[in-house]
Amino acid sequence: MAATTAPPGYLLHLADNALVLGQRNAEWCAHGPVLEEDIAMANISLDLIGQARMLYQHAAAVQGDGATEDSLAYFRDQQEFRNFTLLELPHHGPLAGTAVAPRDYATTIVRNFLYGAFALRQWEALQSSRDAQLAAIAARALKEVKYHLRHSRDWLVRMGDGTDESHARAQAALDHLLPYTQEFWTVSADEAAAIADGTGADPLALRPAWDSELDAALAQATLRRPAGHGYLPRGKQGLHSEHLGYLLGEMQSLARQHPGATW
Amino acid sequence: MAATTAPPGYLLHLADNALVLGQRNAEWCAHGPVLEEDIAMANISLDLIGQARMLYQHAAAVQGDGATEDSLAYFRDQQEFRNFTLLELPHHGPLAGTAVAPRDYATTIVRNFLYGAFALRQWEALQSSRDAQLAAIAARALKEVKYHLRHSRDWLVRMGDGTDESHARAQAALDHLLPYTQEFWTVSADEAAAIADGTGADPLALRPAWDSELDAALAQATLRRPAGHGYLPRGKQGLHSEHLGYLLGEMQSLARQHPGATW
Amino acid sequence: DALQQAFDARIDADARIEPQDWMPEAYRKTLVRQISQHAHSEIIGMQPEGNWISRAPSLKRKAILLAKVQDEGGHGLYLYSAAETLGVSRDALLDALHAGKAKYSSIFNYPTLTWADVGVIGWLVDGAAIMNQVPICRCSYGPYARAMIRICKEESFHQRQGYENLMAMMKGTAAQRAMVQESVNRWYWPVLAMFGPPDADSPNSALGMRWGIKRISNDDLRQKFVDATVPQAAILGVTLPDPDLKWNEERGHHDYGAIDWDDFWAVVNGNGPCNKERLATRVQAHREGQWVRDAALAHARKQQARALKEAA
Amino acid sequence: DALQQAFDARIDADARIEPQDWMPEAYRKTLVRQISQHAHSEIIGMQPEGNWISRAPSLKRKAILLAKVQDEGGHGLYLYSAAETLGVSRDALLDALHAGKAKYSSIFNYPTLTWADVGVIGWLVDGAAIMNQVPICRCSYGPYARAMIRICKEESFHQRQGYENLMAMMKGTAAQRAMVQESVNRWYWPVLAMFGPPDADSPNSALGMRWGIKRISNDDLRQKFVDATVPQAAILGVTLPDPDLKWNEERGHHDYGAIDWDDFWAVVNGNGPCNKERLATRVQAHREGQWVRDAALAHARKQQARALKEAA
Repeated sequence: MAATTAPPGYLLHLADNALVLGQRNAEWCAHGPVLEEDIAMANISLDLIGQARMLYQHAAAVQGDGATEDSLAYFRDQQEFRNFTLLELPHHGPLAGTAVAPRDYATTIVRNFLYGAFALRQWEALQSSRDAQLAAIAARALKEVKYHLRHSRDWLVRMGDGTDESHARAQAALDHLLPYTQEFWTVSADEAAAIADGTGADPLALRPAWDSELDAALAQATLRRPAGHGYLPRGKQGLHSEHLGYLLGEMQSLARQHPGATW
Repeated sequence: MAATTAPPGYLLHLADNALVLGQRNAEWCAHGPVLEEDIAMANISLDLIGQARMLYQHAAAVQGDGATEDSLAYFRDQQEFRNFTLLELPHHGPLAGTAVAPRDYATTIVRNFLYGAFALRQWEALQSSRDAQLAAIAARALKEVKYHLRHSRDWLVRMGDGTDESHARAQAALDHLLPYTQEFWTVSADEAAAIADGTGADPLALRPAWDSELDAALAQATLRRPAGHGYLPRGKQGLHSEHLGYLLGEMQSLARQHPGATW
Repeated sequence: DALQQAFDARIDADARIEPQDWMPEAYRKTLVRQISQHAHSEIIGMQPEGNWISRAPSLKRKAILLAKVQDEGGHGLYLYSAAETLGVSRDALLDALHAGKAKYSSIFNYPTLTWADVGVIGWLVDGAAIMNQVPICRCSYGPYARAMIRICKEESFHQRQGYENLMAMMKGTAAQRAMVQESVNRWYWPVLAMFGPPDADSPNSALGMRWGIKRISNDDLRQKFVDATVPQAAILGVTLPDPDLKWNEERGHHDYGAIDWDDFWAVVNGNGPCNKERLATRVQAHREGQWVRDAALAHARKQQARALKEAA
Repeated sequence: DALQQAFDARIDADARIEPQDWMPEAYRKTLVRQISQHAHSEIIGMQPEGNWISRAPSLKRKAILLAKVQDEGGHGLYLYSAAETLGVSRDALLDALHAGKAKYSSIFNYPTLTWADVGVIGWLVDGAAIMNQVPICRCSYGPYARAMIRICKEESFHQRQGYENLMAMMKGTAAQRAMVQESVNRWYWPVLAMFGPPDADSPNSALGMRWGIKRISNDDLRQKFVDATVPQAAILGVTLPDPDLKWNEERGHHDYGAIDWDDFWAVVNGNGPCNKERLATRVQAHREGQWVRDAALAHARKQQARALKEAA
C-alpha cells in the first residue's frame, strides 16, 4: 500500500525553483531600497527556503538512498538542478557570468511577478495532486505565494506608473525577462510523467490565467508587453545559464568544505 | 647537508600574495577599458600565477607531507592564507562583502602600484636570500614586477594628471587603499623567523625607498598623499577581510567539488 | 516650574513619560540619541550577519539566519517609530547616520570571517545586548520601554539559537570545533567592551540614571555578563581567551583581565576593520534605492490626484 | 579599366594585394567585413573562456587558460590593425559591434557551463576555426594573410592544449569523464554549424573564391573537420553525438547526420542563449572604460602641450 508520490525529478524541479529564487532574493538583505523592503524580501526568501525544505524532504523520502534535504541542496552539481533559468539570473540586465553590475530592484520585482503569477496557479493546481504530501505542501505554499505576488504586483504598478526612471527600468527588466518565461510553457519529461500519473500540474492549462494577470498588471502599470520571443531556456532540463554555477559555488562552498559535517 | 630553506609560512605569505593578486587582476579579462589593458592585466596576472606556482612548489617541497602547489592553493581555508589584506580587496571602494559595485580601474591601478613598489624592493632583497631556491625565484620575479610597476605607475600618472574624473577616482582609490599598506611595515612571526635565518627580507629596510617612489609618483600624478593611518590589517597573520572568503570560495569551488581529481 | 516639577515627580514615582507629556529638552535629546543609535545598530547589524546567508551550511541554518536578520530589520522599524514619537523623522535620523554624524554599536565594525561568527554573535553579542537592554524595558519613556520589551523577547530567542548553533558545531568535527574556538577568541574582548568604558570614565551615565533611562552601570553590567558567560562557555566546551579569568570567592564574582581600551576607542573613532565598509554600504543602498522610493511617492501622488479628480 | 585589370591580373597570378595597391571597393568592403568580424570574434570569444579563469581547477590550467585568453586579445589587436590598413579605424569597427551592426562568430553565443567546455572549445571550436583559417593564410590581401599565419600557429597550440586538457580529464575520475562527454554533446553540433550554411545556400561564397579571399567551400571544410575529428574522439574515448556518423568507404569520407539549421539561424539572428549577454558585456566594458581612455588622452595632450612650451 505504497502512497502515490510524484516523480522525484518533478519534486526537485519544484524545490530547486524555490531554493534558487530564495537565494537570489536574500541577496537584498542589508541592501534594499528602504527598510520595509529589506524585511519584505527576507520574508519572501524565508518562505521560499521553507518551501524548498519541505519539497526536498519529500523528494529525499521518495528517493531513499540516504538523501536528505541538505544533500539535495548542497551536493548536487549545476546540471542536476532543475529550476527555471529565469530564477537564477542576477538582479540586473543581460551580462556574462563574469560581469559585475549593481543590483536593480526592477529586475527583482519583475521576476518575482512573472514567476509569482505562475507559481500561484501551479500551487493552486497542485492542491489536488494525487501525491497527498505534495498537495499539503501546495496548500501551504499557496498562502505564501499570494503575498509574494501581491507584493511584486504592487511594486510593478508603482514602478510602471511612478517616475520616468522607474518606468524605464521596469520596462527594461520586462523586456529582458519575459522571454525566459517561455520555459514555463514547455513540458519537460519530468512534468509529463507527473501530469500522466496525476501528481503534477499541466503548465499549459495555467497559461490563459497567467496571460490575463500579466496583461492586467501591465495595463495598470502602463507598461508595454514585449513580444517575449527568443531563446527558449531549458533550465528545468538541467541546461542553465552561466549564472547558476556562481550562485551554487557560493551557496555550497561552506557545506562542501566540510563534507559529512552536521550543522 | 640539507640546503637552507625559508620557513614554510614565509614562503606561503609570498605565494599567497602572488596568487590572490593574480586572481583579482584576472577579473578584468574581457572587461578592461581598452583591449591593450585586457591583455596587460592578463599578462600581469599570468606572471603572478607563475610566481605563486614556483613559490608553492618550493613551499610544498619544504613542507613535505605530500603537499603540492594545488593542495596549498585549493585546499587551505581562508584563515590559513597569509596574503596582505590589500591584495584581496575587490576593485572598488570600501563596501561589505555582500555588496556589489562596478569594477573601478583606478582601484586596480593604485593597488598594483602600491604593492608593485613594495614587491620590487622585496624581490630585490630576496635575490640574496640564503634560501637559494627562493633567491632564484626572486631574480625571475624581479624582472616581471619591474614591468608591473611601470605599467601601474604610468597609469597612475595618466589618471592623476588626466581628467577631473580620473584625478578624483585615483585620489579616492589612494585614500581607500593607502591605510592597508601599513601592513607592509609590521613584521609577522614568519617574517621575523625568515629575517633571523637570513632567508627573508626585512620590510622595514625597504620602507624609505618605497616612500620616495610613492612621493615621486604622486607628485608627477598631481595627487595628494593621504595620512594613511587607521585600521592596521593583519591578513598576513591570517586575519582577513570579508572579501577573501568569497574570492577563495569561487576560486576553490571546482577543485573542491572533485577532491582527489587530477587536471 | 510646574511642568518640570510634574516631570520630576513622575520620574521619582517610576511612572512612564508618554509622547504627549511635557519633557525637558535634554531628556528628549538624550532619548533621541540613544534610541536612534540603537535603531542604527539594528540595521547596520544586518550586514555582518547577512554576510553568511548565502553560504549558510544547511537549509535549516539558512532559514534561522534569514529570520533573525529579518527580525533585526523589524527592531529597526520599531525603534525608528519610537524615536519618531519624540518629533524627529526616520529620514532625518538616517541622514545623520549616512553623514557619519550618528553612531551605532561599534561591535558591527568587526567582520564576520567564518560561519561560527554567526553563532558567536548570537551567543555573545546578542547576550551582551540583552544585558544592556533588559534594564531599558523599565525605562521612563513609554514607547521606548515597550519597544524594548518586544525586542528583548526576540533577542533572547536569537541568543538561544546562536548558542544552539555553536553547540551543534561543538558536537561535530574537529574542524567545526576549532572554528568555534577561533571565533570566540576573536569576539570575546570586543564584546566585553560593548558595555562601554569603565564607570570612572563614563560621565554621561549619572544623568541617564537620574532620568530612569540608564539603570545599571557599565561595570556592573559587564560583571554580570562575565559571570553569566563563564558557565555557558564551560558547557559549550570552549575556552574564553582571558588568562586572568577566575572565580573570586570573596567578591562572589569572576575576576577578569584588563580590556584594551585603545582598541575600543580606535574602533569607536572610525578605525575598526569595517567602519568604512559598513557606512559606505548603507549609503550605497540608500542612494541606489532613491529611484525606488521616488517611484513609490510619485505613484502615490498620481493615485491621490486621480481619486480627487473622481471625487470632484 | 587599367587599375581593375592590374588587380585582376594579380589575383589570377595568386600574388598579394597590399594596402597601397588599388583595389575594387567591393573587395575592400568584403575584406573589412570579414577581418573585423574575425577581430570581434576574438574579443567576444574572451568572454566564454574568461568565465572559467577564476575557477580553473589547478594553477597550471589557470595559467594555460589565462595565456590563451590573452592570446585571443592579441589576435584581436593584429586583426584590427589589419583592418586599419584598409582605411577604417578600430573605434569605428568597435562602434559597429557595440551598435549590433557587426557580426561575430555565433559559437560564442553559447554559454560555458562546465570546466570541460574550456577543453572542448580548444579542441573543437579552435579546431574548426583553424580549418576555416588555414586557407586564409593564402588570402590575396597581404596584411590579412600575414596576420592569419601568426594566428593559426597560436591557434594550433591552443587546440593541442585543449585536447590535452580533455585527455587528462578522460584519464581521471568517472565524474571528470562524464563532464567531458556532456560538454562534447553540447558543443558538437554548434561547431559543425560554424562552417556556415551548405554550399547550395551560400551565395556569397563565389565572389570570395574569385577574389582569393575564400578558398574552400563550407561543405568541404565541414567534411574535412568531421574526418579529422572522428579519430581524435576515438583516442579521447568520447562519443560524438551523431547516430548517423559512419565511414563511407565509397566516398572515402565520413557520412554525418543533418544539421539543425533552424537552431543555427536562430542564434545568428540574435536568439542564442547568450547573444544579449555577450554584446551587453562588451558595451558595458567599453562604456565603463570611457573615463580611463579619456584620462590617457587628456594626459597625452597635457604632456604634448608641456613639451611644446618647453621647446618654445
